[in-house]
Amino acid sequence: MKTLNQNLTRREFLRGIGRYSLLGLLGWLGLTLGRGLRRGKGTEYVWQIDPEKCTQCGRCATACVLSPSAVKCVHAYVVCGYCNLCGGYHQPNTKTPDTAAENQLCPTAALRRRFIEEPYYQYDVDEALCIGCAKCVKGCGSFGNGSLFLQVRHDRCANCNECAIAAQCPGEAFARVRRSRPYRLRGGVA
Amino acid sequence: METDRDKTTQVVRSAALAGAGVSGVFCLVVSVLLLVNILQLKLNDPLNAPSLVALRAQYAGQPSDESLKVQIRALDLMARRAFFASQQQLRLGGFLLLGGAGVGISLLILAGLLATAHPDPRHLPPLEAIWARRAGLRRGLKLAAGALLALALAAWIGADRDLGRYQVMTPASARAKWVPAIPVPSPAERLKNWPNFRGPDGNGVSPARNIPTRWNGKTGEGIKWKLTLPRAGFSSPIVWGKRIFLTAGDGAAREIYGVDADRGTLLWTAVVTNVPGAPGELPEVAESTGLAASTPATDGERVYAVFGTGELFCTDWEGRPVWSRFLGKPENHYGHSSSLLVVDGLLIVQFDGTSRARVLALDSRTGRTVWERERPAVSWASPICVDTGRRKELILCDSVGVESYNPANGVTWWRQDCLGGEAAPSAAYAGGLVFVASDFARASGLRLTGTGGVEVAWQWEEALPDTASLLATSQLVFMATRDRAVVCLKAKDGVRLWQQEFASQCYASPILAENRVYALDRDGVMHIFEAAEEYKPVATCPLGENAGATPAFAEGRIYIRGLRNLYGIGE
Amino acid sequence: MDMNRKEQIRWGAIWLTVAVVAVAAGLLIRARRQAALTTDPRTGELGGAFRLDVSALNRIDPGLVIGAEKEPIPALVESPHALALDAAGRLIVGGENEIAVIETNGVVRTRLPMPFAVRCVAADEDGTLYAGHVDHVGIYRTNGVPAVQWPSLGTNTVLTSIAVAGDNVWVADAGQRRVWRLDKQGRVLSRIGDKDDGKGGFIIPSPHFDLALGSVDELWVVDPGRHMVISFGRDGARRSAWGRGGADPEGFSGCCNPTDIAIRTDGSFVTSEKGLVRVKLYTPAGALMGVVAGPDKFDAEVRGLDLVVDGQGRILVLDPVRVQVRVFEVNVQTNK
Amino acid sequence: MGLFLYLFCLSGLVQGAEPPSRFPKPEFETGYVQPLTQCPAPRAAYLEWVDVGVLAGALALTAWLAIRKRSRRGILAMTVFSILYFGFFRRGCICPVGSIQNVAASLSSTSFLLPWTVVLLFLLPLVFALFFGRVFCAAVCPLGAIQDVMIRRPVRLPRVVSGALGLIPYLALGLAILYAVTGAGFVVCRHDPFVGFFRLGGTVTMLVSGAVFLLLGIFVARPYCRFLCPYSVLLNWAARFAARPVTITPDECVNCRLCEASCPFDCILPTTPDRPPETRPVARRRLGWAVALVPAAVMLGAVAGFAMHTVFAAGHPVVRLAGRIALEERLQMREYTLESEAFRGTGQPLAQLDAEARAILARFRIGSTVMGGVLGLVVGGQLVGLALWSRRKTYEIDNGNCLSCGRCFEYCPVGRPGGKGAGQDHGN
Repeated sequence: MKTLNQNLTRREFLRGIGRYSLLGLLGWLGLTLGRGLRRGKGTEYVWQIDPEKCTQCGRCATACVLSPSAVKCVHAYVVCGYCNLCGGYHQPNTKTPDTAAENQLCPTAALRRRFIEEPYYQYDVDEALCIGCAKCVKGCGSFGNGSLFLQVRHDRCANCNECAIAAQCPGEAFARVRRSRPYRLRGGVA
Repeated sequence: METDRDKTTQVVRSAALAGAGVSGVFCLVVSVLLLVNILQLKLNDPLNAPSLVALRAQYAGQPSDESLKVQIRALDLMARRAFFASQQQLRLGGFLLLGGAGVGISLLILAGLLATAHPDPRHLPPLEAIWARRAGLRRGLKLAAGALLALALAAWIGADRDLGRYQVMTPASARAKWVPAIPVPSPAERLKNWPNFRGPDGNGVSPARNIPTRWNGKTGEGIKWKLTLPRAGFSSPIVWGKRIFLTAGDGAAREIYGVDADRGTLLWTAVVTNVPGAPGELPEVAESTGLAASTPATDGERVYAVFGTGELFCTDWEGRPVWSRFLGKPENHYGHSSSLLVVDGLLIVQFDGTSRARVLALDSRTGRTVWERERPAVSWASPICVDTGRRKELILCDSVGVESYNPANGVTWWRQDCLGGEAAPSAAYAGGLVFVASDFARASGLRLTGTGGVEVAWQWEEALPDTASLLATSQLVFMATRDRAVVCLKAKDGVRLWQQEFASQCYASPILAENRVYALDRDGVMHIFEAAEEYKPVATCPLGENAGATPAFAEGRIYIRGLRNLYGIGE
Repeated sequence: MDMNRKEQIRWGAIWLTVAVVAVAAGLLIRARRQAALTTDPRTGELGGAFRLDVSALNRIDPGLVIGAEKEPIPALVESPHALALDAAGRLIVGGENEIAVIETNGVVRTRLPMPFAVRCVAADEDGTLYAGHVDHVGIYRTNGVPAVQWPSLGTNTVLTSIAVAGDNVWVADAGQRRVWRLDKQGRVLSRIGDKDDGKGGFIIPSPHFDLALGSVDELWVVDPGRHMVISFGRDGARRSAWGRGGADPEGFSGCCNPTDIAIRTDGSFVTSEKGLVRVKLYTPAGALMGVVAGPDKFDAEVRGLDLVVDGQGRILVLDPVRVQVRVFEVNVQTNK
Repeated sequence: MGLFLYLFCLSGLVQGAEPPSRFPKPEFETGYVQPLTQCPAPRAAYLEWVDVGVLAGALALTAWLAIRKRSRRGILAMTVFSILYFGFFRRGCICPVGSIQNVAASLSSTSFLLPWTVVLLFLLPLVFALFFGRVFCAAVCPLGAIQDVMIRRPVRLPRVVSGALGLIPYLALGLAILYAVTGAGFVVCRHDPFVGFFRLGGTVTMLVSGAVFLLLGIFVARPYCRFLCPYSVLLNWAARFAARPVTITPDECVNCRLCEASCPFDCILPTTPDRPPETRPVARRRLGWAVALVPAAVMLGAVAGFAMHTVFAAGHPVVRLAGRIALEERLQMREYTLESEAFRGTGQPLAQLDAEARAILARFRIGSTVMGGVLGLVVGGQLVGLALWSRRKTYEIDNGNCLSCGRCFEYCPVGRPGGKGAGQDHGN
C-alpha cells in the first residue's frame, strides 16, 4: 500500500510538472500572439471583394457555403450613366432596348429597370433574386461605366474563418477588410 | 416488482421510440424527395435549359421574328418560375429534414433517458485479453504507418513535377550556372574603392573616412591637384587603388583616361576605335547628355566603358584594348546614359531604348553575353546591385516601374510598376526598403516581403528628382529635386522631414560618407550636411566651375569632375 | 519455428502487395493528371446560359478588315489623352501634365509643360495650340508668347473635344452635354445641343463626346447615347445624322459609342469605340466600309481612342495604354 | 491563400475604392433624387466577445456538471445548447478547431494579425483541458455535440482498427498547420463535414460526407472526434496532465466492470493481471526493439514526408497556378483556366510567379519533411508506450482520450447520492 501511494504521488508530481510546463507554453503562445495583436489593435475583419480585381468568373454564385450566395450585385448609382441601352441589363445583341425577356441578360431577372425621364432609366438590384453570377457585372464593365459590381453582403455573409469563395477566386479579389469599412464601393460612396 | 410508475415509463418510452421511428421514416422520405429535386436541378437546370439557349441563339440570327420572341418570353418565364420553385423546395426540404431529425433524435434521447436496461459486463472480453488488445493496437499502428509509407511512395511516383519543367519560360542561357573565370575582387576590396557610378554597390554610400569638408576651387584651398581634361563628358570618375578612370567624347572621338590619383597626371588615353559592327554614324542626342554620359566601371583589372554611340569598350590597366562590342544604335531620345556595373565577374549593361530595350550580363573577360533579358521601357537610370541579406538583387528602374533580377541568371525576383514619365534617377536601397522615383510620376518606398516580393510601403508625389539618383539610409531618404531642393523623407513611411532649397539644381547624385550627405549642384558648389532628421549644414564648398558629374570618394579624398577639369581634393 | 517462418512469409507477402499497389496507384495518378491537365479546365461552374462571351463579339470577320498597321510612334507623354495634327503635319500629343510636339519619325520637337491636365487639343494654322483642360481652354504658343487661360465654362464642364477653324473654336462639353462655339478671344458665340432645341439634347452617359470639322462648312458631333453622328451647320443649325446601335460590325456597340470620330478629305468617317474596342471606316453617307482595327489590336483596358487623319490619309490612333500613336493605312478604294 | 489576402489588406495596397468619378450625373428635370447604394452593416464586433464569453461560460458549466455534479443529464442539456447556439445560431463558425490554423498562420507570418477573440477561442479549451480534462469535447464543441446525440448502438472497434485510425488526427493536425503556415488555406474549415448542416446548405460533397459521418456515428461513436479532429491531438495531450479530470467513481472502485461496458469511446482502462502473460526477456526484447525503432521511424517519416511534399504543395493555389502556366507555355496552349487567365490579365512577369512558387515549394519541402519526422516520432513513441507494462488495480479513465461525456457515472454503483440507480436496477 505504501509503495502504491508513493507511486501515486510520484505520478501526480510528474503530471503536475507536465501540466504547468504546458500551461507555461500556452501562456507564452498567448503572449507571442498578443504581441502581434497590439500592432493591429482592435481590428476585426470581414471578407470583401475588390471590384477592380474581380474577373466576373461566376464562381461567387456556386462556391459560397450559403445558397443562394452571400455575394450580390451592387449598383453604384453615382457611377451609372442611366442609359436606355444598358450593357448590364441587356443582351449584347439587343436591337430594341426594352424589358422584354429575350433582351434581358440576368438569368433570374434580379436587375430591375425603371423609367425616370427621357432618356434616363434607373436600374436596381433585387437581392432576393440575385444569385451573384456576375453576368451583368461583366456586361456593365465591358460596355458601360462599371457601376454594377459584386460585393459580399454582410447581412447574409457567415464570415467564415476561410471564405469558400476566396479559396476559389481566380483573381484573388477576396480580401479581409476592416469591419468599420466593410464595403469597397465604386464611386467612393460608402 | 413493477410499479405504476415503471409502467408509465415503459409506455412513454415505447411511444417515444415509435415517434422516433416515424420521424426516421419521415426524414427518409424527405431526403429522397430532396435528392430527386437536386438531381432534377442538376440534370436540367431551368436557367440553362437547352431549348431556351437554342431559341436565344436562333433569335440572334432572326431578330425580327415576333413568334420567336413570344416563345422565348414564355419559356423564359417558365424557366425562372421553375428555378425559384425548386430553390424554395430545397429550402423547405432542408427545414423539414432538420425538423424531422431534431424530433427523432430528441425522442431517442428521451427513450434513452427512460431506459432501464444496462450494459451487461458479461459480454465483455475477459480481463486476460488485455494483452491481446495491446498487440492489436501495436499491429494497427504499424499498419497505419505502413499505409502512410505506401502512400508516400505512390505520391512520389505520381508527383507533379511540372514546376521543374517551368524553366522553359526563362531564357535558355539562364540555366547555365555562371562561374567567373577570373578572381572576383572581394567585397572588402570593392568597398575600399569606387569601382563604378555611385560607389561600391551603385547605392551612393561611401565607406571611406576622413573625407574633406573644406575646400575652395577659386582660392585653391584644400585642392590637392587639378587636371584639365582633353575632352568633355558628363560621366563620373571612378577610382581603384591609385588610379582614376574617366570617359569623354564628342562627335570626333570617344576616349577613356587613366589618371594618377596622387599626382593628378594623365597616365594614358584609350581611343575607342575598331569596334566591330559599329556603323560610324552618330545618334542624335541632347546637348545636356552628350555621347559620354555613362560612367565606366572597373574590377581592378580592366576598365569598361560604354558610350552614347552604342560602343562598349574594355581596356586593361594601362589602357590597351582587350575587347569591344557594338550594342546597336541606342534609340533613346536624350542619349544613352545608363552606367556600367560589375557583379561577380559579370558586366551588367542596362541598355533601355524606345525599342529593343534590354539588360545584358557579359563575361567581363571576353564580352560574351552570359544572359540577356528584354526590358519593358526606355530609361536613363543605372543599375544597382545590393545584398539584402537574403540574396543579391540587381535593381533596375525603367519608365514604367522597377524590376529586381537575380544577377547570376537574369531571372526576375520581383517587379513593381510604380514609376512613370522618364526614369533617370537610379534606385537606392537601405534596411529592407528599395526607394525609387521619377519626375512627373512619384517616389515610392518598396518593402521587401518575406515571400521574396515587394509591397508599396509609401508613395510621395510632391517634389521629385529628374536627374539625380536617390540616397537612403535605414532611417532617411534624400532626393535632389528638379526645383533645386533637397528633400529628406522618413524611410519607413515617406513623411517629409525637411526640405532645403539651393541656388542651383543638383545633377550629381548625392553621396553619403561619414554620415554626411555631399550634394554637388550645377554651379559646382558642394553642399555638405548631416544625414539627420533636420537640416544641419556642415559646410558649403565652391569648385569655381560648373559641374554635373557625381564625385568619387576614396579614403581621405574626393575627386570632382567639373565641366573642363578634374579636381583631387584632400591631403 | 516453423510457425514463425510462416508468419514472416505471410507478412512479407502482405507488405510486398502493399508496395506494388502503391506503385501502381502512383502510376495511375500520374497518368490521370496528365490527362486531366490537358482537358477542358472550366468545370464546376454555372452552365452555358450563365456565360457572357464577350470574346465572341471581339472576333471580326477578316474579310471586313481593311486596315494595315504600320510602325507606331511613341507618344512620350504621361497618360496621353489628346491627339491632333498641326499645319506642318506634326503630332500634338496632350497628356496629364504636358503637350509634346512630335515629328512623324518619333523625334520630339517641343515639350510644353502644362498647368492642367490636357483632355483635348487642336492646332491653329499659325501653330497656336488650343488645349481643353477639364473645365476651360488654354492657349499656348511654342515661340515663348505667354499662355492664356480662358475662363471656366461652368462647374459641371468636362471638355472632351476641341476644333479650330477661321475665327471660331468649338469645344464639346460632355459634362454639360452641349457644344460651345467661341471666338478666338474666348467669348461664347453660341451653343449647340441644348435640351430646348426640340431634339432632347445629347445623351452622354460617360466622358466621351467628340466633334470634328467636315470639309464644307459642317460640324459633326457624336451623340454617343443615341449611337449617332450628327451634322450641324457651323452656325449651329442641325442638318443630318447617321448611325445606329448594335454589336455587329455596322453598329456602334454598348451604351455610348462611338467615342471619337475623324473625317478624311473625301468626307468618309473614321470612328472609334470603347467596350468593343474597334476603329471603323464609314462612307460620307454612314455606310460601313470596313474595320480598320479590331479589338485584337488593342489592350482590353483601352477606354477611348483619339483619332486623327494625316495628310497621306493614314489613320493615327492615340493608344493611351501603350502610350503610342498607332498608325493604320487603309487598303480600300475610297472614291466610290 | 488566406495568408496572402491578409497580407494584401494590411499592406494598404488596396485601400478604398477609386476616387469619386468626376463625370457629372445627368441633369434630371423631374426632380429625381439619386438613391444611395445601400450597404447592410456586418455583425457588430462586440458580439464576437459575447461569443467568447458564452464559450467560457459553457466550458465552466460543463466542467462543473461533469466533475462536481456528475450529471450526465446536465451534460446532455449542454450538448443540446451547443448544437443550437454554436451550431445553428452561430452557423458553426466560431470554432476552436479551426483556430489552430489562424494561430499557426499568425506565428509564421508577422503580418497575419488575428483578433484576441480567436486567440482566446484557441486557448480556452486547452487551459480547461489542463485542469478539468476534455470538457470542451464533452458538450461545448458543436461538431462533437451533433455526433454525440447520434450515438445509438456503439460497437467496440477492433484494436487494430482504432490503433491505425488513431494516427490520422496527427496527420490532420500536421496538414492543417502545414497549409496554414505556407498560406495555402485552411483545410480543416474546407473539409468540415458538419458545417453544411448548421448552415442549411453547402456543396454536395460536404453534405454527403456529413451525412456519412452522422450515420456512421450511430454505430461508431463520434468518428470525426476520435479519428480526424486535429484539435483532439492538442486536447489529448493537455488532458493527460489534467489536475482534476472526471473520475468514474467518486469513491473506491469495486471492479464491477459496468463502466467499461458503458463507454462508447473505449476510454476506460480495465484492471490488469498481476503479471504480464509473457516472460521478462521477451518483454525486454520488445521494449529494446521499440526504443531502437524510434530514430528509424523518425528518419523514415522524414523521408516519406519529403517524398510527399510536391503532392502537398499541389494544394497551394500559387503552386498550382505556376504549374498550370508552365504547362500552357510548354504546350503553347491557348485554352486558359480561369486562374491562369486572371493571372495573365494582371501582366505580372511569369518569372516572378515562378520564383514565388519555388519559394513556396521550398517551404513545403521543409514543412513536409519535419511533419513526416514528427509523425514517425509519434509512431515510435506509441510503440514504446505499448511495450511498457503498467499495473492497474482499479478501473481508470484514459484521460487523454476521455471526452468527459459522463456516461460512465450513470452506471457506477458506488457513491451515487441516495444510493439508488444502477445498483438497484441491476439487482432486478
